[in-house]
Amino acid sequence: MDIVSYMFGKSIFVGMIVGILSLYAISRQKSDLHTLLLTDLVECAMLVIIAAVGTDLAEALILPGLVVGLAEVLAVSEILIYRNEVRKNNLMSDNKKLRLFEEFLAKEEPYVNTDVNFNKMEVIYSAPKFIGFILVLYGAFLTGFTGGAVMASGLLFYLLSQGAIGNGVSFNDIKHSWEAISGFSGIMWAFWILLGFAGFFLFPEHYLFFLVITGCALALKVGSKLGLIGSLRI
Amino acid sequence: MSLNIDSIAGVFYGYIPFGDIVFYFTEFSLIGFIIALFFTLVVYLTKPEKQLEFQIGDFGDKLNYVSLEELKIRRLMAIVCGICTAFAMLTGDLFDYALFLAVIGIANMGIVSAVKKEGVLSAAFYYGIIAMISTLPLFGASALILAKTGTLSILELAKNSHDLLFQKIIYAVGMVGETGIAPFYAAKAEMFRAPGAPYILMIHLSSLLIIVRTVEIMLNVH
Amino acid sequence: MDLIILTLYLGYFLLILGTIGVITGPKVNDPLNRLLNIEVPSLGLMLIFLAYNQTLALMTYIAINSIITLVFVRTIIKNGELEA
Amino acid sequence: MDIGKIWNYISKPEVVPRLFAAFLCLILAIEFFVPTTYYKDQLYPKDIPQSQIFKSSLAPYDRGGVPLIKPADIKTQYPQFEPIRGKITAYLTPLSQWLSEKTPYFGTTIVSTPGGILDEILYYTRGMDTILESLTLLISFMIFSWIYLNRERVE
Amino acid sequence: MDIIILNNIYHVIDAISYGLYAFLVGGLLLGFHRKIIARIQGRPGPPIIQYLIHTFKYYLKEISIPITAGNPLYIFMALMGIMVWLTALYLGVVFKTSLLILIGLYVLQKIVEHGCGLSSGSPYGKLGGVRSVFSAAAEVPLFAAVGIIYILTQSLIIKDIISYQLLNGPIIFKLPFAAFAFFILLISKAPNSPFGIVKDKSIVSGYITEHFGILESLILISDAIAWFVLLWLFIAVFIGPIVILNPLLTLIGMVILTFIISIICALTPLLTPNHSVMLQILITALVIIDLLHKSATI
Repeated sequence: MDIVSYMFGKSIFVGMIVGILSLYAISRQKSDLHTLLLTDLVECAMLVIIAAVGTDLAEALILPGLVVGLAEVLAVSEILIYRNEVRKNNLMSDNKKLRLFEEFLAKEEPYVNTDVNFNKMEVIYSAPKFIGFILVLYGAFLTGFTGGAVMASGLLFYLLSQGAIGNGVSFNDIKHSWEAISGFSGIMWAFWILLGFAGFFLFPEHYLFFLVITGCALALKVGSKLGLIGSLRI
Repeated sequence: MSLNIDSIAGVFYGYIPFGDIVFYFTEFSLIGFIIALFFTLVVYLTKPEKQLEFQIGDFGDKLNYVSLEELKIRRLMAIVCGICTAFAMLTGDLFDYALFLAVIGIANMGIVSAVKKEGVLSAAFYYGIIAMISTLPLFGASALILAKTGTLSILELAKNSHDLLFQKIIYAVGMVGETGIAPFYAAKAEMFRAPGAPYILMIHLSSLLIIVRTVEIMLNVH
Repeated sequence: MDLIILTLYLGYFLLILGTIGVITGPKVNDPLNRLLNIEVPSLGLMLIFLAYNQTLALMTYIAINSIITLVFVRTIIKNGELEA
Repeated sequence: MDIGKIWNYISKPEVVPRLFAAFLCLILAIEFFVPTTYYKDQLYPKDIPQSQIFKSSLAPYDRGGVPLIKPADIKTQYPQFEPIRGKITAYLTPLSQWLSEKTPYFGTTIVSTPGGILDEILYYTRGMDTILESLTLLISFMIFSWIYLNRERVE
Repeated sequence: MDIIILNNIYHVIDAISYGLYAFLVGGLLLGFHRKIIARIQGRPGPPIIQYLIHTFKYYLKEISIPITAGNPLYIFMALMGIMVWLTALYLGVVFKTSLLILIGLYVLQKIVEHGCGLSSGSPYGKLGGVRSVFSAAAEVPLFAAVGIIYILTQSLIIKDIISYQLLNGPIIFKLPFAAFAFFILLISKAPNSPFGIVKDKSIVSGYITEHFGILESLILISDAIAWFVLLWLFIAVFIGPIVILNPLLTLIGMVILTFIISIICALTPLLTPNHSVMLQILITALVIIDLLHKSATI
């Protein structure tokens, strides 16, 4: 018997169980942050159900599913942070009205461990360049969305470790480079649609040309965009 | 191609093939397409209104307005949302339609996320959570339909009967979450309190058109 | 054939156990612990991808998972700062 | 039990995700008992898992065909709309061709440089999906970066 | 050549006169509605032609645009109301196309309400607009009803539904739940109805607070046409060819329906927004259960 159809029922079964459990957990969860974390599990359930189909088409459907999950996490988490900041500011401004002499009240400073000495971690100086370089190169070789994601993780790793040892980019510098790079990413997106996707249908005889453009543009687009996350100040 | 579609969405006019994904035109989808595009144009041309707001526990009204930076990103999101809604009317593929819904969901979030108000941001966050949850039923149901019938194309699925009632229910639940219809309307309705009418209007238009279109798909696929 | 089925079952096992762990594991009230627990079901998911021979999806998932984890860590830290 | 109170309760935004999750949970729990069947004649079929290992250097993505000469035979939904069907699947870049002659271990890498079955599906036969997929990422990134860069903005 | 042009002119005249007819009938029915409510509440009430007089008066009044309004959306919305309902009149009543298109157009009415309310920048208009978003729940039973009708008749084209009823008798006896859901929709569209949270008097005039002069007149015209189209649709889909093929009988049917709706409107209180939505959701649940039952038995 064919293994995919043999295991299909069981995979769907597992996907449903994971979905039901995680959804139940969400329905019992009151903290916003925990809800956000649990939705990651829901994505897992979705991916299992798609993977259970087991054809090449299923694999081609997994990739959009993955990306949609990533994209939504990216946007929603940032909205959550922003919301909490606005809420805190509102509370503070309200407090100023209510509490007189607030500035004279003793306040406990949150304890921050400043003794960590990054200088001792040799690996953070030598490894990131190499690993980042390898990952970016490998991503460029892979092309397409997979390549972009690999490239991005290389860039991310490099930029994060640079930030950790104090060579990171300052916020003012980020603002300009950020806009430049995200603009580049958007241009690459347009490139892949206009020169890649449309080209396949308009000029089928030159398909190789469009294929290479599509793969490279998509990899550059995803890689540059997600790699930027590494330059964030946490 | 199929006669079944004729009796649901009106006269079948033709199709544009993009490989396996076929965009088809019927009376219904053409009207939806034109309305969505026309609205996008109106939204692009309209200046946001200046909104007067009641103050609780205080006298006088507060004037809300949309600053230029905010206007730019929100207008962009509204236009993306409108164009995606227009093409979602035409697409003839279940998975493609689910992806369109995902894009519309994120664009809806984007339209309000630039507003610096706690209530609106909160509603956007909860709507985002619902949108993330509803990727499970949407994509999951289309995968189940693919496994059961071996195709994702609506035109193929409309040709003969497949007994897809339960898969269709899951798909419809995904649409319910993504468009925020009642009884799950609260998060989305709170987003409408943000200033900037033309952009907010786009959220509403897209979700209403999507609901009608989903009904059409659910009737076609059987 | 046996190896594939074994891999699949291991994937199922990790996925379900990991899910239960994320939901009701020890000390999951700390978001960071919960985030670390999520790695277990995602490992199960990777094994399932491997068993179905969907290696490209597997590779993409690994790369994306690292990015998602980073985004989550950032969110958790930022939230912790704001609540402190 | 006051039904009006319940109605008021479920119209709070913070309750809605939980309510929706519970609802979906219920639907899935019903669905759990519905038998699902697997249609054998799928589109884009795949070989039996692990069957190509060490038989082809493109494993597990060897779908036949000779680069630039003979297109691979893949089963698509609408072959009549796809004039170059199978050509992308069969294509290998010179670099990956060289790599495929050297080693049997890099099948995935070789296939995912432009060409291969997934690139054919993602770029050509179902290209619209990829447009939307990358659009989703683009939009969410725009939201993210706008909020990040304009955080200190005062009204 | 001349004959074609002449024919075209005749067609245009036909179309315009039919639109005018729909407006007059709808306006008179709405006036009748108001009169009955007044009589039940023990007031003499305005004359039946009051609605038409109102429309005419506003048509001649001066227009001014609030400084807070977002143009051109503010003006466009009033035109859109007329556009939507004239389209519905011609596509539905004259050409008898798909029911789904008509429902799509009905859904656009929500956009008009919402757009009018929000584009003016007035707090009252905004409240009306937001409430209109809430009450989008009223459409949900409609979709379930459409599903049930499709399962019964295997077609959504109004022409086919009418010919189905010619053979098998009125649908209202076969699908009481669907008819009930549609009837609730009619009630929620009527002025002073229990579901009329959009035009609640506590928020002045709801979404049309800031639209006056010719803009309000346009909205009133579109409301009158809407009333005509909705009543016609209910009669055509559920009661069938016996009434719909004779214009006089159609008119009588519309008067009777308006009478029933007015009595319901006069005797019921206005619900709060949440409760109105949830009541409609309960009705939806009823209709959806009916739909599932019907589709499972087929």
